[in-house]
Amino acid sequence: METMSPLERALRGLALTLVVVFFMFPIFWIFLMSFQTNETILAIPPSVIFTPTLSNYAALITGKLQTAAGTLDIAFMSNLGNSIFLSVASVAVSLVLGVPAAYAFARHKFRGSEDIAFTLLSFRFAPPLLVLLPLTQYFQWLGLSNTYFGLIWVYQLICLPLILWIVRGYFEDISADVEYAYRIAGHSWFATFRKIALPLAGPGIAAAGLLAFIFAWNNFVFALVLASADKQPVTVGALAFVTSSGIQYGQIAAAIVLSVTPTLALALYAQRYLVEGLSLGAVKG
Amino acid sequence: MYEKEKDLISAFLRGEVDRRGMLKGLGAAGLTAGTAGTLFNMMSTRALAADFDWKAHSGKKLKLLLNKHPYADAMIANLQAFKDLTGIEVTYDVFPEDVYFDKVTAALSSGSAEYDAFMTGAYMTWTYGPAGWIADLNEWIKDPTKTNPNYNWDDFLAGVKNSCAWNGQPGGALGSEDAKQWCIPWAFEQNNITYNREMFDKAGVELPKNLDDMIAVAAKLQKDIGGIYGIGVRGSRSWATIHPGFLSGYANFNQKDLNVGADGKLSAAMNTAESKAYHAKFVQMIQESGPKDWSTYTWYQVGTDLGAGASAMIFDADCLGYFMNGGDNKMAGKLGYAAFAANPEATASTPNIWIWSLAMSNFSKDKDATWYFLQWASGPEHALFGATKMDFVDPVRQSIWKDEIFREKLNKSYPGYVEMFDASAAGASIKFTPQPLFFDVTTEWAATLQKMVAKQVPVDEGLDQLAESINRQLQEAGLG
Amino acid sequence: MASTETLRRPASGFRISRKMLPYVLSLPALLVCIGILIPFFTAVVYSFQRYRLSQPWSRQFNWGENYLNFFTDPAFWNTLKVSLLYAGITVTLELLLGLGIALLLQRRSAVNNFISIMLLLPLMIAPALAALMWKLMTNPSFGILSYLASLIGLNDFRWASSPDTALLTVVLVDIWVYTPFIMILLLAGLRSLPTQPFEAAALDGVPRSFVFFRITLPMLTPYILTATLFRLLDSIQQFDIIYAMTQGGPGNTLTVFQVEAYLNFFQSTNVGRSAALLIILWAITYTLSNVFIKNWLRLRERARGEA
Amino acid sequence: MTTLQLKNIVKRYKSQTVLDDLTLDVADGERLVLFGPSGAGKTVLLRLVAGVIEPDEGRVLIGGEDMTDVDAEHRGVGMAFQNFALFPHMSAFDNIASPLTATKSPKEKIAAGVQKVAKLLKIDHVLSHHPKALSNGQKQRTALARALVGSPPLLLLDDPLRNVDAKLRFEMRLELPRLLAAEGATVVYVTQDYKEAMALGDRIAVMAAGRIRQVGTPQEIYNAPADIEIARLFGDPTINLLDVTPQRGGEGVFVELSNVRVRLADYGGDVVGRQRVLGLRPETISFVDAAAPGAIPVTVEAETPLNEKTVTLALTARGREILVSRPAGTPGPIAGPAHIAVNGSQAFLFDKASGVLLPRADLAAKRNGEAA
Repeated sequence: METMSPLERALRGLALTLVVVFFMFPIFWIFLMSFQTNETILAIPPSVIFTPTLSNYAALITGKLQTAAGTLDIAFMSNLGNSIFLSVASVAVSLVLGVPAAYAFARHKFRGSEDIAFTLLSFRFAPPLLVLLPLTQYFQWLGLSNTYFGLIWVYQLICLPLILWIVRGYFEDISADVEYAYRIAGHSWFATFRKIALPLAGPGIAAAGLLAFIFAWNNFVFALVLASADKQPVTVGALAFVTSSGIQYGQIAAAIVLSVTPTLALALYAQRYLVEGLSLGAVKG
Repeated sequence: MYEKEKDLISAFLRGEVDRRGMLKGLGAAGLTAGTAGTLFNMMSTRALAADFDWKAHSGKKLKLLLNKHPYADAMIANLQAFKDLTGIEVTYDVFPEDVYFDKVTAALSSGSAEYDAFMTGAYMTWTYGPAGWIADLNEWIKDPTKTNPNYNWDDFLAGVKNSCAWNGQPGGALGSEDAKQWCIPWAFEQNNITYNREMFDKAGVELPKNLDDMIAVAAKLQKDIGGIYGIGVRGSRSWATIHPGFLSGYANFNQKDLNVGADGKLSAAMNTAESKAYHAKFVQMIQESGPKDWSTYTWYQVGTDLGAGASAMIFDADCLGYFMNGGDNKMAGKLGYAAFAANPEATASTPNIWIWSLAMSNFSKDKDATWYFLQWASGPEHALFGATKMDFVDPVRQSIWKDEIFREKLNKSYPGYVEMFDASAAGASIKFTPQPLFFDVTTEWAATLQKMVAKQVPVDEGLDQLAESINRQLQEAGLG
Repeated sequence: MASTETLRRPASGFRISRKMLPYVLSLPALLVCIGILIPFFTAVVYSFQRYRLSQPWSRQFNWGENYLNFFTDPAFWNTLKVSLLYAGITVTLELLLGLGIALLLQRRSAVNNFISIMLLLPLMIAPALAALMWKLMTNPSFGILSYLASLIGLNDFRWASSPDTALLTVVLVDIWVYTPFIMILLLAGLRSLPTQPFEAAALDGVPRSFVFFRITLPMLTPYILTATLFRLLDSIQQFDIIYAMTQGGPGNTLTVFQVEAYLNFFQSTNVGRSAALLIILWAITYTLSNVFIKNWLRLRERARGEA
Repeated sequence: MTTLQLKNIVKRYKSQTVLDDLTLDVADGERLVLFGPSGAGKTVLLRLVAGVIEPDEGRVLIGGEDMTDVDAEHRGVGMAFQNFALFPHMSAFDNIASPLTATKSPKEKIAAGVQKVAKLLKIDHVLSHHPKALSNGQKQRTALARALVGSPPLLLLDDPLRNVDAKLRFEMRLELPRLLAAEGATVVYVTQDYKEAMALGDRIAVMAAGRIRQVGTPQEIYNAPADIEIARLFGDPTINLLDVTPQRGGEGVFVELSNVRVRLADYGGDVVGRQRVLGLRPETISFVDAAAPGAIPVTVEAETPLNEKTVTLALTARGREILVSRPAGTPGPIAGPAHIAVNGSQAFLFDKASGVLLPRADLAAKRNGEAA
């Protein structure tokens, strides 16, 4: 590998370039599109030379959409707020519930622990609609329909198994002796959990939390079925730009750009944890 | 302030002055249109309040489920008038049409009491009604203590009104004696032609007179104009593909979706020789002159393309064409409208209609209050407000269509629209057989059309398969 | 015996017994999930009923009829075929592509690390929105990809709207969204491999193809397996991309399980059939995930043993 | 200082019995070494005493109190782990201080306690470092300091010298007894190294396969290993074990090695005639002239000079390997033919079938004498 012929080096460079182009071009193009009006977007042939406009972003941020049939109110910013709230709250709840459980599964081989752990993980792989469709009725009875509480509960279906399994792997990697040493030094199990297990599994918890956040943010079908207009996140809200009086392509593009910005920013900021979470997450749990 | 003006409006509302006279008077008084509107609403509110206890449910709260649509926008714009009139607090959820009906199904199937009233199409009530999700509105319409005297139920176009009434029997005639009024029509769309006048002039073609003609005209337009396609029709895998132009032309050949047997049993009727011939032509038209990605086309794409000048004409809802002739559409002001009879032997156009309606949830906690909203929203005052001030096109009340200002507004900017309406209104009705498997039948029908257009299956074979499959499903459901 | 001796216990009152502790810790998570299990069983009940929302009077248990009907229902077999085909194609292509990219990026360098982070971006974009992006790009009239296709002579390329290319188009979107997942996993795997065997092979002048197939691939197997099964389970349940792009069309080209079940429920309001379809999908994924977990546990044991 | 009693302890993992009906008493202030090969169950036993794992059966008594159901943090023991088990995210100071913070002692008192023990262990200059910045020896001392700092009445040391290099181990082996004596705690010390066991233990408990096989002072075990396995574990170089069949002659019981009779003075006639195993410690064998009485001809194969002694590998005429050890610096053959002599009065006889040491008269007398 160290000794590469010039030809091979060139071929590798070419292959990498193609890969980068394939994966980056759509993002680049949508980014450009978000600064265009419908008119320049619809121009044939497509061109990268245009006068950029911020009108799409302005429309999204002010919530006023100009269409052929007058001004429409759009709730994009509140959708964005919903996405942030739902994702953050779901991950927080998942961490509070999942980390202690992961700890129990990692440290205590109790009766049926493997079965329970497997059942929990299998939720990760169950078809979401299977649960969602009857759930609408139960939520109705319980008064949970159209509540953040209900949505956050259902989001546990995505976040909890993920956190449980990744964090469990990290806990298992902590030497039991280290925890024993702390117990023997005279500290309760809870102090040990708080002062030893949690800090040592910290990177894993961060990685799992980040991953869960991304999955919650990207979710479409739960919100599609369960969320009403004022609770719905951007993934569903983006459909609102398809209005009866025309499709606002520029605003769709701007909405996509705005809606991926938080996850992108978070992911880039914490990319170390992200890579760790993605790679180890799969192998560990 | 404005006392003279208020008198004028009151006189209009009492019927002493006609509308034109009133507006002239107001204009002479130097009022802007906006102020006039506000005044007008204020006075209508007063007039309504005079004869009926609109405040009976004051302080109550209602919630609506609305589709993102100009009609909903018009209603929302006028909602304050309702609140002022009744003292009822109204909130609403608005969803884009892509997910709107799924949301309705989700809310109603779970027995949600969250929404009191919602927008719907007449087809949907064929599911909602038998499922017990919506209330029969006759109970309120026919009760003079609950309905204000100005409501004027007879003012509704009979065909449209009846299309919203069904007795719940699969295959039962719409608007029969024992029919239940599942919803109240709000506005309805006739499916006819909207065309680009510039392009037609440029290519030197006339309006198509029948389906064969349409195929030829579309092809010529596509060829002569260049960079565009000839005709826009919907094509997504959904009931929405069947019900506009496609079914309107189909009905013009006296073809039906289902046969109703003497025993009340249903069976597929789309594999007749005439039907096959019609399908073959329609498919040919799409293949030759339709949009390239026709199979993804919904209302939006059909409209956007026409507005952007990417297509020369559409065979779709009239109001879709209407919307494309305004706003910042590239082709605004260049569109024309015409009725279309696909069958050369037919005397007139027989459009299938889509009716945006209002229905009352059976799970509503206060149906009387909900009815207050429904009768206001479908009442003559709001209809006039919508038709003249907003884009509440295609009203369902005869009085509006007779309104000179409304007709004039249309004639000025929407050439042929009124003629188109007049030419086909008589034959306009729902051409589907009401039955609970409506969506199964139409979705599969659309899927079959897609296969035919993609040449995955020959037309006659595809229709035989479709009929067979539909018969099987009808039997499975105990209907066939 | 113990009773005669003074036990040293903490003075403070509440104390969770050692045996109960793990249950107490995992109980909240369990309860939350069990709350979700109840609707699952409801769905099982539905699947054994003749249950159409539009015909509430005809609701009754028909036991296996919904399932039996599948045998003679071409639509079902199409759903099964399309789902498996979709999962098979996406996973195979993503695996090959992901492995290729991982090999290109294997050497640690600033450029490679930067590229690998960049390539993760599609993963951050919700599949539903990614589908929307691609829909814009493949629009026949103004889409950039349609334009590019026309430049290379594909004048009439219809992407998702033609049954011939619809599968290809959604697969392309799936690849765009999910290849980074496989790439990063295999990259982590490659970089964690011990260097000795490769150095030894290089010294001995062993051909690189031999090294790849006989050393690299076998050592990478745990990672490949994990990635494959993870993706397979997600892919066979694909909903977002297909629903957002074509809603299952054109024709029945893309009526995969979840899309078909969704349409069955919300449009046909045929709850019984919808539930039965989902139960079958669940059975498939459950079997696959069982295989996965077993392998995963085995691999993990082995990995621990080596460490 | 306290006592420790283990009564009929059983511990199973799945189907495997790790501790099998184990009973052991440790006296007040005693230093007991648990010695045995890996997998014997020493570490499990230690953790069981510490309270971080529970026995399936049996009781653990500390200072006479039943502690079986008491959590680790309330048992008041100190423990050092073989792998040190330092808290990687805490400084050496915080590591050592952890038993003191649990008792909510005032800060100054904690600092003083840590300083004192750190000084004793000569790690007071690295207290601010995190474990990953410490050398192995410093880690080991930190772990030890953590175990000692609270002056626990019972100290559990799990092979603390295992993971440090030979030089350090040698130093510590000298230093530890002093330290532990200073502490005055009752100590249970686990090791696999017999020299450590010999150097540190007041008594040694030899464990194998989940059982205690022999308990006794270091001398007792070295001089009278209960069976072949213990004999083999104790001693470096390993004891020579030769299959023999003792015979009775005019002067008493003897065995033949390369046709040379070796008299076993302290064995009686009851050992004769069966297959036995002769155990000869390498230091009881010496090189002699060919003419010396009882000289056995051998061929010297190799010689390994160690620090304090020289070990020679020789082959008998029949090809049996024999290790001979002599103090370093004393002369001996390097290669080729030579002769050895065996001190028959220090030889052991084990039963071939059961491996049990056959009673030797002198040892029995000694034990009787002790008992009296």
